[in-house]
Amino acid sequence: MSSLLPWLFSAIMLGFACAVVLNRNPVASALSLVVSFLALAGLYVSLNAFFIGVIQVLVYAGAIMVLFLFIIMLLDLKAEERRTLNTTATLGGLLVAAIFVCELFSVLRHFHKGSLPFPPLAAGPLDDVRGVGTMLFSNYNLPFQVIGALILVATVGVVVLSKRELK
Amino acid sequence: MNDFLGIDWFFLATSLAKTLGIIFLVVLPMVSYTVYAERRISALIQDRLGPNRTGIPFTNIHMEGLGQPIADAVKFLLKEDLTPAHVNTFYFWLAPCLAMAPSLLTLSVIPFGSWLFGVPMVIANVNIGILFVFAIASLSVYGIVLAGWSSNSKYSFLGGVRSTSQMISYELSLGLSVIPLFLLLGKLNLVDIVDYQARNGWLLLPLWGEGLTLRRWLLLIPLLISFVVFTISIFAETNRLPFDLPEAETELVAGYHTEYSSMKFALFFLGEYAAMITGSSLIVTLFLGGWHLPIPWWSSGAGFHFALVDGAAPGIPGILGGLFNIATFFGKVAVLLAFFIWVRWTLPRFRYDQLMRLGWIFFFEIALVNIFLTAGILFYLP
Amino acid sequence: MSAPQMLNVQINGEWKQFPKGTRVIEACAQAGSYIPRYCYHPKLTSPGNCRMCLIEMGMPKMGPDRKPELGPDGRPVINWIPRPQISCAQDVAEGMGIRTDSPMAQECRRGVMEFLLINHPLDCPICDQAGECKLQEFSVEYGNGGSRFLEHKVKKPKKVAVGPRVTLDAERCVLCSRCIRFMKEVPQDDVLGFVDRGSYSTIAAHPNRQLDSNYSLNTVDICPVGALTSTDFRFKMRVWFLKETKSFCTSCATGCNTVIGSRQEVVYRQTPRENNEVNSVWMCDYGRLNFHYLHSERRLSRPAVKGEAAAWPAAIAKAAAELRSVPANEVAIIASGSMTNEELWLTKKLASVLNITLHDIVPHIEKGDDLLLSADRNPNTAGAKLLGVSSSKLAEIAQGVESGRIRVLLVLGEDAAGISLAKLKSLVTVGLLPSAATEKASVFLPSAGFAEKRGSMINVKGRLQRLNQAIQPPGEARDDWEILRDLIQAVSGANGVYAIEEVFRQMAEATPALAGLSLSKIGDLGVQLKLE
Amino acid sequence: MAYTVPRPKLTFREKLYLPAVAAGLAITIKHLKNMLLGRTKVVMQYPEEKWDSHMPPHYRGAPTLVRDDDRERCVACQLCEFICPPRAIKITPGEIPSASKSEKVEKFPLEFDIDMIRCIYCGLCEEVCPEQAIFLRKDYAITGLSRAEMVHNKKKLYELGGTMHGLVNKWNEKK
Repeated sequence: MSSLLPWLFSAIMLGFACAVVLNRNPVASALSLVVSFLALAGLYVSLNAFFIGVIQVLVYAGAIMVLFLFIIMLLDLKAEERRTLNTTATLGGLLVAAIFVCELFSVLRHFHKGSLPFPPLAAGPLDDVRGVGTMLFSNYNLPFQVIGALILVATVGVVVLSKRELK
Repeated sequence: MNDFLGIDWFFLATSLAKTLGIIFLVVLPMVSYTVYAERRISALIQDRLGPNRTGIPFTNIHMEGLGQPIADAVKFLLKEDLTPAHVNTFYFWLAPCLAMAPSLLTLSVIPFGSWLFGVPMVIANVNIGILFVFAIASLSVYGIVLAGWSSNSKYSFLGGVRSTSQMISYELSLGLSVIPLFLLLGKLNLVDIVDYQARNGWLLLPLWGEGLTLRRWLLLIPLLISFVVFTISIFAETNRLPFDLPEAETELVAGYHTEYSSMKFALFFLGEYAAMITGSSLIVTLFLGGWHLPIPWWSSGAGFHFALVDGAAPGIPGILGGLFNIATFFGKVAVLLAFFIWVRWTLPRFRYDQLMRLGWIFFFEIALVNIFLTAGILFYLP
Repeated sequence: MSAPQMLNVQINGEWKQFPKGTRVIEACAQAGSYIPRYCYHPKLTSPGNCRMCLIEMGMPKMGPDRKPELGPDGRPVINWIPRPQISCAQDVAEGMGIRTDSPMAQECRRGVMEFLLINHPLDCPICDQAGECKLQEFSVEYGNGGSRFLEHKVKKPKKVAVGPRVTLDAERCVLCSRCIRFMKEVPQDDVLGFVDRGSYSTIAAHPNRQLDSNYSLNTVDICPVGALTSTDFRFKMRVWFLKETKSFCTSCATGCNTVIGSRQEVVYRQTPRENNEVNSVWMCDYGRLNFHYLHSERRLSRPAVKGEAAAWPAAIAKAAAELRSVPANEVAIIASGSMTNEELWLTKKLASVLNITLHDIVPHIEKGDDLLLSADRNPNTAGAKLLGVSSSKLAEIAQGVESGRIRVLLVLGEDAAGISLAKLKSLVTVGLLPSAATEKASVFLPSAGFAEKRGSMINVKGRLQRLNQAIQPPGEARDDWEILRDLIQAVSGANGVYAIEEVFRQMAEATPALAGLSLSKIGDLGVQLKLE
Repeated sequence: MAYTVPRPKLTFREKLYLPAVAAGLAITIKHLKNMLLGRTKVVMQYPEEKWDSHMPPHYRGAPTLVRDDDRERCVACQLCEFICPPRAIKITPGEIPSASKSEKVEKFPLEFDIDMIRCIYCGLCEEVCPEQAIFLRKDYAITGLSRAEMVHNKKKLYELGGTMHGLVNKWNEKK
């Protein structure tokens, strides 16, 4: 049964990911994405990576998607639902997806099943908070700080852009 | 038997028992009686009496109105369930469920007792307990925002929007205010946090264990600040007065649940009070020692000390101790709930801009500075 | 005719000019100081018996040269008469001085009021005149607060039926004799008079006679107090509740101007309104009381198809289908002389849309009198003639219907006019009350009565007058013009008009006699048309 | 003209707000304590305890009609209907038949309805009544299960009003 759960979560995640694309209603799409994120978090948790799973929920489902939904709700959804399919964009999207699938297959083709055994997963709960922390602040300290600075710049940029019109 | 089909059946059964027990035997009655307490206390504060009549039906037994929550529940179930025209029916139905579920979910990681029958009194002992609480609590905003949006009403929508921004804003100070704790303890696990407090004194009452050192007393300053910011943020997160802007009835009728009636409204109601219970539980767990109650004891061997009620002890004393600890926990929660109610009937509502300013400019900064303060103390007094 | 000679009169210290022959009471009213009165009525003679209009008066002081002495302002010095004079029986004279508000005049009024109220029963709560009672009004303005009369009041007969339509309460009477003079002077039926003497003097009808003139209810109008009340209106509604709508009487071709008193969609009374071109200030009892049919129990207020209640759109569609079901020469329209010009105009339009040539109104000729009641009881015969609906083809229509040559008949607001309807294929009726025609009708459409609609009519003298709406039509009944408009729309498919003003505008454009007029330009008193 | 409300200058202690919050909490808890100890007594246990005995003589409860010894006082003058601000009163006047004992009064109300849903208990009807026929009595708990039930008809109004002696003797002197 515990081996059943990852499959279940994967199915939910993929199903709702499709729903994100296929739904005409933006609110439905956004909520599907939330469910997809939750299923992804479930996947992480079933791999004993509690921290990543919880952060997935906290950051993506709890904060980012709420803001998304917030913005979507201020839109005219009826107009959104009336919009016809943009043929060029659709075809372009399909093309990109097809190329990606081809690349995926070409990579997988070179991967010989069973030739490389995975290291066994740690039994019991991982101390992944400490693991992630150590990793971030030792091996990846510079990229982490750079990303921090980048986000700060982005934040300042947003403030500058949005305040300009008020003058 | 214990390992049939690769599943730990004992674990499953006890977890289920704990879940059902905590929800149906503790939380839901507690919600109902919190509503009752709210009404009685508000009445007493305002020199009234409040509901003091409802007792056993068809008799003259009043029981000081203790039957009121049951009557309310029956009423909620029997009221007409209106679905207004032009609402988005699916989301209109989904929203109350989403409002109710997160508050109950978060309870799963909170240790509400020590041990009972050799079972730890926490539904899920998760390493990152507090983060889990924040993650699930952050989902509760969906119920509100969907309710506001799907009702297709101005009041509801404004209430929903306000609530969303309020909750997102105060999540920041909520999250930041507990970081000093983790700096001190190095753990996110709520069970461990309570254990630490049982051994070394409550975070706000460092009277025993290592609590008698200067470092611990110095640390009390940032912890006190943490406690205040955390408590106030919990007020904001649960939309309680003075932060009940989402349902400010003078402006927004009833905010996001204006269009709801009958059991759907009751679900919002339950969700709100359940969130209050969760919030109080969190405060109790993090700052007030959780299920632990120090009992002054004198024994010839150790002299005067605080005894720990041990639920893990074998036999009858263990069972009694476990029950005592559970009672202690919920007793503390009840006191905090009373405090919530007391505050609600004392303070006036903030203006919305004041609320946002308070969240972003005041509490956010205080929590941030508090982290540095704690880090400094811990650095110089390791 | 030369302009009347103007006389200088000083009223309350101000010099004003009035034409010779003006009564003092009228001159004072024109100068802005209304003098209270009971017996005086501008349309009747002045006996001067109520003494309410007492004023202080003076004539120019004559010098030895028989010329008026002039004061420092160049005006004659006035020699005030030391005793009060009645102002209703006196014409103005050159150099006359009048004081209406001097202490003496005020004292006189207070005294007269006290005398008039000595035996008054003070039963205002049950008196129908309350609210429009001069005794109440002048008592407030000029009277004392309380009575000094300690003796027993004189008892007089109450609730006396002096006529079939008038009830007398002698205790309330102030013996002003207006009713006596009215009956003597206007309908010239001298049936009322005073009997008994002193305190016991009362109004009474001549022995073996009744106040049964067709104009008897005018005595109720002119009675300044609640002595004479209308038996019909008695105790029905307090007058202050009544919404007053200016209209005119549609019971005969005279078209006396009226005020309709209604409350909450019920008409309670009609009273005459002054229009010196039509009815002076009088109207006949027949016309005045001829409104109860509006609230008749028998009133039809739902459209019906073959006697079954139907919705308006269905009924209109059915009626239109019936009108078009046979060739135009087999259809006839019987209109009514009590329809408004607008309705007649739309009738004519309907006829021309359907190419119907057979249309006429039903004449109603009864005995008239030489005062107000016209022999022609159709209020708008002149309008029907002007708009060409009346065509003296009624006999032909009757013959055609009876012989079966005419198979579809549209009857508007009339009964079958004695025509046998047996051979008709279908009959469309518009009306208010059930009749032989509505019983046989294939389609019945309920319409509005005179107080329920707007519109214009032309009276026997060619005066265009306007009806105003006092109440809403009952139930589902609708304005006639809307019914006709919908019928035209249903048979022709063209878009209709949406306001009665628009109907009038179209009609005025097509009719030379009405050129330049609109409903609002008609005004409350009507417009005299130049008809050939 | 715009007027800026001057804001008081707050001291640091006031700016902290926490002392004020504490003071507020102290006030409310004091009320709670006094209620619990039974020191405050402002609430009346409604269905058991009633205001009836405490009601002042001028209390304005439900409007009612009163009867004289042998006749109904109301003569349907409709002044109350006229004065009634919410238009709760509806009167249909009628004529007293000649055979009746109180024929001299001539007029009486055929129907007299007061819509108690509309009534605002202002007492203007009582004040305006020239016959002293309408009085505001002490009934205040006017309830009903339907709108129709809340309209007090003549019968109900006389039931509530009862008989009153004296006061108006004017009609007795009439012939």
